[in-house]
Amino acid sequence: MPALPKKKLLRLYHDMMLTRMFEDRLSKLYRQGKILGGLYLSTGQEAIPVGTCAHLREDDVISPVHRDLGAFLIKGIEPRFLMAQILGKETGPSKGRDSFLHAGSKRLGIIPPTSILASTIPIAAGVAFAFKVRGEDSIAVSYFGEGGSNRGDFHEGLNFAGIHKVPLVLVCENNKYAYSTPVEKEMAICCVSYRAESYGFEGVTIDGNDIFAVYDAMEKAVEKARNGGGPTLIECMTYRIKGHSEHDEAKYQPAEEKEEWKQKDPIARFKKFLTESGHLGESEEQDIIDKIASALDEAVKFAEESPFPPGEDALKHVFATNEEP
Amino acid sequence: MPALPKKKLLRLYHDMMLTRMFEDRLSKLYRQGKILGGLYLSTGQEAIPVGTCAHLREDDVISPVHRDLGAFLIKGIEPRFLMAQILGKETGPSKGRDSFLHAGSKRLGIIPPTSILASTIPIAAGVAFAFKVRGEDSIAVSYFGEGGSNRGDFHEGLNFAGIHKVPLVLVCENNKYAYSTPVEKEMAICCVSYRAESYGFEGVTIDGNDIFAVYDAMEKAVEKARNGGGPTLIECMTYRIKGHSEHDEAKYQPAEEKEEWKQKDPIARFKKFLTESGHLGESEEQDIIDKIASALDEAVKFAEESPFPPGEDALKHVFATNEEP
Amino acid sequence: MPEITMVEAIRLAMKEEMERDESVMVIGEDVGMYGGAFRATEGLYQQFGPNRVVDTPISESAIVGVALGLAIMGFRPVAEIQFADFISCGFDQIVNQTATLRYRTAGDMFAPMVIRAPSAAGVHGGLYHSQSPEGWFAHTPGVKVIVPSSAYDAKGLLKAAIRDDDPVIFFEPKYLYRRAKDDVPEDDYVIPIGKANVLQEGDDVSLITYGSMVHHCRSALEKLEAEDLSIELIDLRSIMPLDKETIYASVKKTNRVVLAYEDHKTLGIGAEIAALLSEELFEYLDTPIVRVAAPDTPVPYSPPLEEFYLPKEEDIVKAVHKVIEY
Amino acid sequence: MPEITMVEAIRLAMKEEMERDESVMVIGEDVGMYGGAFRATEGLYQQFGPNRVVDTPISESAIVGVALGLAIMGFRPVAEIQFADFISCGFDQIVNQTATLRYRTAGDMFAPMVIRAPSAAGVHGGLYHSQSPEGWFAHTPGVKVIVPSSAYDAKGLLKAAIRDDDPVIFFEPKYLYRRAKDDVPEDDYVIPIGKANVLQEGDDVSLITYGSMVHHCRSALEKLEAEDLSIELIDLRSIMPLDKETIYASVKKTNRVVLAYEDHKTLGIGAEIAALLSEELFEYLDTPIVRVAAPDTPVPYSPPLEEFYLPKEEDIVKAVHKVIEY
Ligand SMILES: Cc1ncc(C[n+]2csc(CCOP(=O)(O)OP(=O)(O)O)c2C)c(N)n1
Ligand SMILES: Cc1ncc(C[n+]2csc(CCOP(=O)(O)OP(=O)(O)O)c2C)c(N)n1
Ligand SMILES: [Mg+2]
Ligand SMILES: [Mg+2]
Repeated sequence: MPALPKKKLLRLYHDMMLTRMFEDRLSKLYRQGKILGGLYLSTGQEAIPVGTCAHLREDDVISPVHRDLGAFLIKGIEPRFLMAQILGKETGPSKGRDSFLHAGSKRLGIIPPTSILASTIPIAAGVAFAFKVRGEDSIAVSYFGEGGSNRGDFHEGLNFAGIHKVPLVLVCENNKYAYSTPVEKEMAICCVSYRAESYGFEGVTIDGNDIFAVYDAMEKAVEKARNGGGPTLIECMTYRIKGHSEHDEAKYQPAEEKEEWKQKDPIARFKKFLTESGHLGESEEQDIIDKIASALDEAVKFAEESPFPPGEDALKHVFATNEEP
Repeated sequence: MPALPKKKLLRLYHDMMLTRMFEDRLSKLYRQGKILGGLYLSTGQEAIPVGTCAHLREDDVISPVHRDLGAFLIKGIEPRFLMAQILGKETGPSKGRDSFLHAGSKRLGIIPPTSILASTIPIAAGVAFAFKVRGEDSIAVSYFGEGGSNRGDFHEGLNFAGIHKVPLVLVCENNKYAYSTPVEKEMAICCVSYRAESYGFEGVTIDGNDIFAVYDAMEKAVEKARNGGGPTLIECMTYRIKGHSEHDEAKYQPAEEKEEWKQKDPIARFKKFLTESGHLGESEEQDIIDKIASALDEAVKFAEESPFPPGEDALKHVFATNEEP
Repeated sequence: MPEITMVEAIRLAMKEEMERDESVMVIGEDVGMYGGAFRATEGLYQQFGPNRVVDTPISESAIVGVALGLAIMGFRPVAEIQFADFISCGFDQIVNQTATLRYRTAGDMFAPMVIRAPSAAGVHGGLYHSQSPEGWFAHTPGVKVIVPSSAYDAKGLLKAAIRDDDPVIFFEPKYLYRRAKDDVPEDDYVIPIGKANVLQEGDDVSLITYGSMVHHCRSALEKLEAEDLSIELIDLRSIMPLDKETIYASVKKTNRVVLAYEDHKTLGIGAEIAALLSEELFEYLDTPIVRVAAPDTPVPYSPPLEEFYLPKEEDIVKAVHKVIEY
Repeated sequence: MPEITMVEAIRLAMKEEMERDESVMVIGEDVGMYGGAFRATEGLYQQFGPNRVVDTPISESAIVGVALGLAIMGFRPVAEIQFADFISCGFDQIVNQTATLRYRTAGDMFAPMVIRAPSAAGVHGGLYHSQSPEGWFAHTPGVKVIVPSSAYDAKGLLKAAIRDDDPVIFFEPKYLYRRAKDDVPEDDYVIPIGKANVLQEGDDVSLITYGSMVHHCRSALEKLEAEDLSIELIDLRSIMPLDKETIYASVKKTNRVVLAYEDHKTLGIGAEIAALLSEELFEYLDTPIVRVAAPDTPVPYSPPLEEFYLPKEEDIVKAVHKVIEY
């Protein structure tokens, strides 16, 4: 448990708050009609990207999905660039070419998500295999929801990873729903972690709303992966507090259930610990919030002032031969 | 164990011998150049289709694959029609339109295999779901190799079957190889049956060369499926005595390994039991063999004398609108 | 006759067919209680229950495969793929299992099923919520492919698809879901598969199109009205089978052809039509056949990019001028 | 210069590229110790070891996905799909992940990888060992598609594909694996992607083809020799990108076109070529463009059916007569 230095604790807290506050801004921008297409938020799930990415190095590679905004930030995309991405601007990593979090970075080690759920799992297995072939101790981390774990690519990707014992950590965000579909209709078992056994490696189920549980489980998995021990599946139990996307009222999520989980908010919970243990004073907290707020102000300003890409750029980057000169 | 009446025991023996002798004929026909394309034999694996299909009714539906010749026969395709199928003749179930065992029958409840391994698993799940929706007590049985179990369709099909508790029995023929690839390179676990747990139902691993073990396991699984208990995965451990196909010398299968498994031949083993227990006398056995031999003579004659389909039939049966009038 | 939207017409078609025929089922992600991502199946679960309206996990391959199993057993499943962009995940089940079943069993077994999927761009969906995959399937023997352009057609065509004894892929331009509105009869009518719709008769140019492009063609025609041109506007409705009869009759009359489609230009259905015409109606062609289509790139997200990407009214006007002035 | 078969040439290309460039890897089912179903990778495992020649389970989607991951990390994987007919199982990984990577990252990431697969019919393979899937991929922006017709070309084109910074799908007509034999240089040469090969110059008809049909076209030409016709025979080699320059130059000269391909007629690459010509070279066309292709049915197994199905020498002769006598 939390034998972590204060600095590290506050970094985790900062990253969770950054994620939450970033998404709150997005929610506002969405209501202002400035975000086109779907907006999928991770409210209540912030401990997962934050607690896992905390262990990664720049040379590690992640493949996040749609509810992993925090992972993009922690892995190094600056808030303003991510904001520009989400607003479809030229200054975002995809230069406005794809929507929302569909942003990658070769330098920062981020495989861009596509909408096709679970499809990045075999790709991440390939990345991890590359590290193994080269004898490097970098690792790959693949994120996915419990819903995505039902696609064939999950099976094929994990099977390959298990056979070759590649340095891959699989982070399942089990938030009880896939869009409107409750987990009982997605699978006949309680826990995605059971599935790891089919591939010859360990699966664990942890409390995904407990930053320490996430941090600790990831620490072990990363160490194992770096040392040739092969993959681990970490299933983080959590809950989707908001609807599937901002336009989804999610009436199918029972009010009591939602209420119950609001009580388990990972940020409030962590804050309570930090305050009670004397790691976080009121002014310190205000400081963190203020800094994030002004960073976000700047990010929104940057993104809003950034130009859209020129239309004719639509024809670029299909092949190397039509790259910019 | 074998509390089976003599008649039943001899029927099982007959069906195993029929499979073996049918395939031996095919092997000859292949060497005579009369079978075009690949020929995949089940030598040494005969107990699996025979012991499982023994429990099926006409209204049950099977989806066999390439090493399940016995299943086609037991489910009711007459030897001569199956022989005609394999020779590409007009009188085979596919009317020469597809190769080898790619033959189905709506009446007999046989989903035709395609080469795409594991693809028939979701289809069989759909068939079983149909029985459930209709409230019927028929069941579906899906066959596949341990190699095919690594495809995404296995995962998606079993997951659906588990959620809906459909009356489906999954029969995995684990013969240690997928073409040249040994099982250790196909998966990081010993047993495909472990995978059933990922879908919330039971998986068992049995000796697939022991007709009684197969018969018993299937009996339980069928009863469970018929009574609303949902799917079971039965993994039958066996060994591919011949090469992947008749043109494959299979040098990658170690000679000692092959020798060891030849000792475990399911037919010899069953015969020993039948003889020692006084169920099968020498003349009785000769009788069985003679009858099969003459049935096969007739089948080969029929198939060889059957015409090939006329070329222009290639254009038929794409849509209902170009069916025969 | 109430005016309803395309998505309502689609829902109505399913509802009526399910009432008419017990074997019709609906299967897909979130199609049950929730009523589907676009609400196309709203109310069906409540009316017909969980045995006929089936929620599935995220498993496009199983959705198609299970539907095929049901179809083999005599049901008429209508499978929904949440976005056409994800149909790639069920590709093998469609092309190798479903499309071939009748052929490889010499007619003994067949697959009376429909695969519905919201397709095409214009709603800022980016690469994965904007695709027009009809070209792949028009190239695949054994499946029929439909793209409606109006609420009225959507209802009649979907009913025809459900009653068809062969697999039909039914792409619904999501751009039109709520934009296309018609007076749609509440009673039963069917629009035959494989019949194009001549929306406007004319003598100078055959403008052949389908899906949301029908609407862009219509507004192009308005622009062209002042010019005293007589344009025949044809809505294909069925991409496969193509209504060669209607197309050929039109081209024999006009001798000039513009093909407008939102799919990629290369090997979109317009390529096949142009090839057919250049093979079978060569002597009737007075001018080059002009294609107005999307470029051979993925569908980009940002508004100026998507705008640039999509074939537009002005492109159609230009193409018409080109063949007229040739 | 030894005479070797196409499959040997393919093996040689991989071997040489693996020797030249450490980042080249081979991955697929049975490609290791066994050397591949058609022995195309024989000896590579022994020479380069398990880190560079990787056996996989039966998982076509993972084969492509893992290869893509490797490509992102700077490797140049050559993935083998055991038969082209199974490429449908990896379809999403190809069209939605691989083909789009460069586009959606605005060039930051890309996928220098090759997907090899034995394709096409003529060996009694039936529905699932005979397909020509190139049409689907030629319609998919972001992948290149190659089909060689000779051992010499196979080596040079595969080397070009391996060195290409974009994904290339390399279909190998298995009918030619051992039938096509050439004197193939043992040293390094590359045939550029996107360049067609004029196999015979001529003035009367442009006969445009690729893959095994090249051989049927050649024998048709022998039949036609007595008739004093001057036929230009073009082997496309690259289906995508198409060598418009060579095609157009030829058609401008001959003014008559026959397109021969083994893929289904509807929306096979011949459709695109016909459409391009009818759009861009209209005034040069003296006759209808005739397509000789496989019908829109699956590929049947039984010898008379497959024989009927496949486009043949005599069909080509007929088509040439048709345009000549028009
Ligand atoms: C292959 C595929 N099928 C369907 C969808 C549509 N879709 C987007 S998100 C989603 C639910 C995902 O559930 P889960 O994986 O549990 O992630 P969560 O949204 O709960 O975080 C669905 C069905 C998709 N994007 N990709
Ligand atoms: C999707 C797919 N990939 C590859 C193949 C080629 N292939 C045919 S049989 C076979 C091995 C199958 O192994 P397994 O499933 O264990 O069955 P077995 O042959 O051992 O009975 C392979 C790789 C195929 N038919 N389908
Ligand atoms: Mg979820
Ligand atoms: Mg096997």
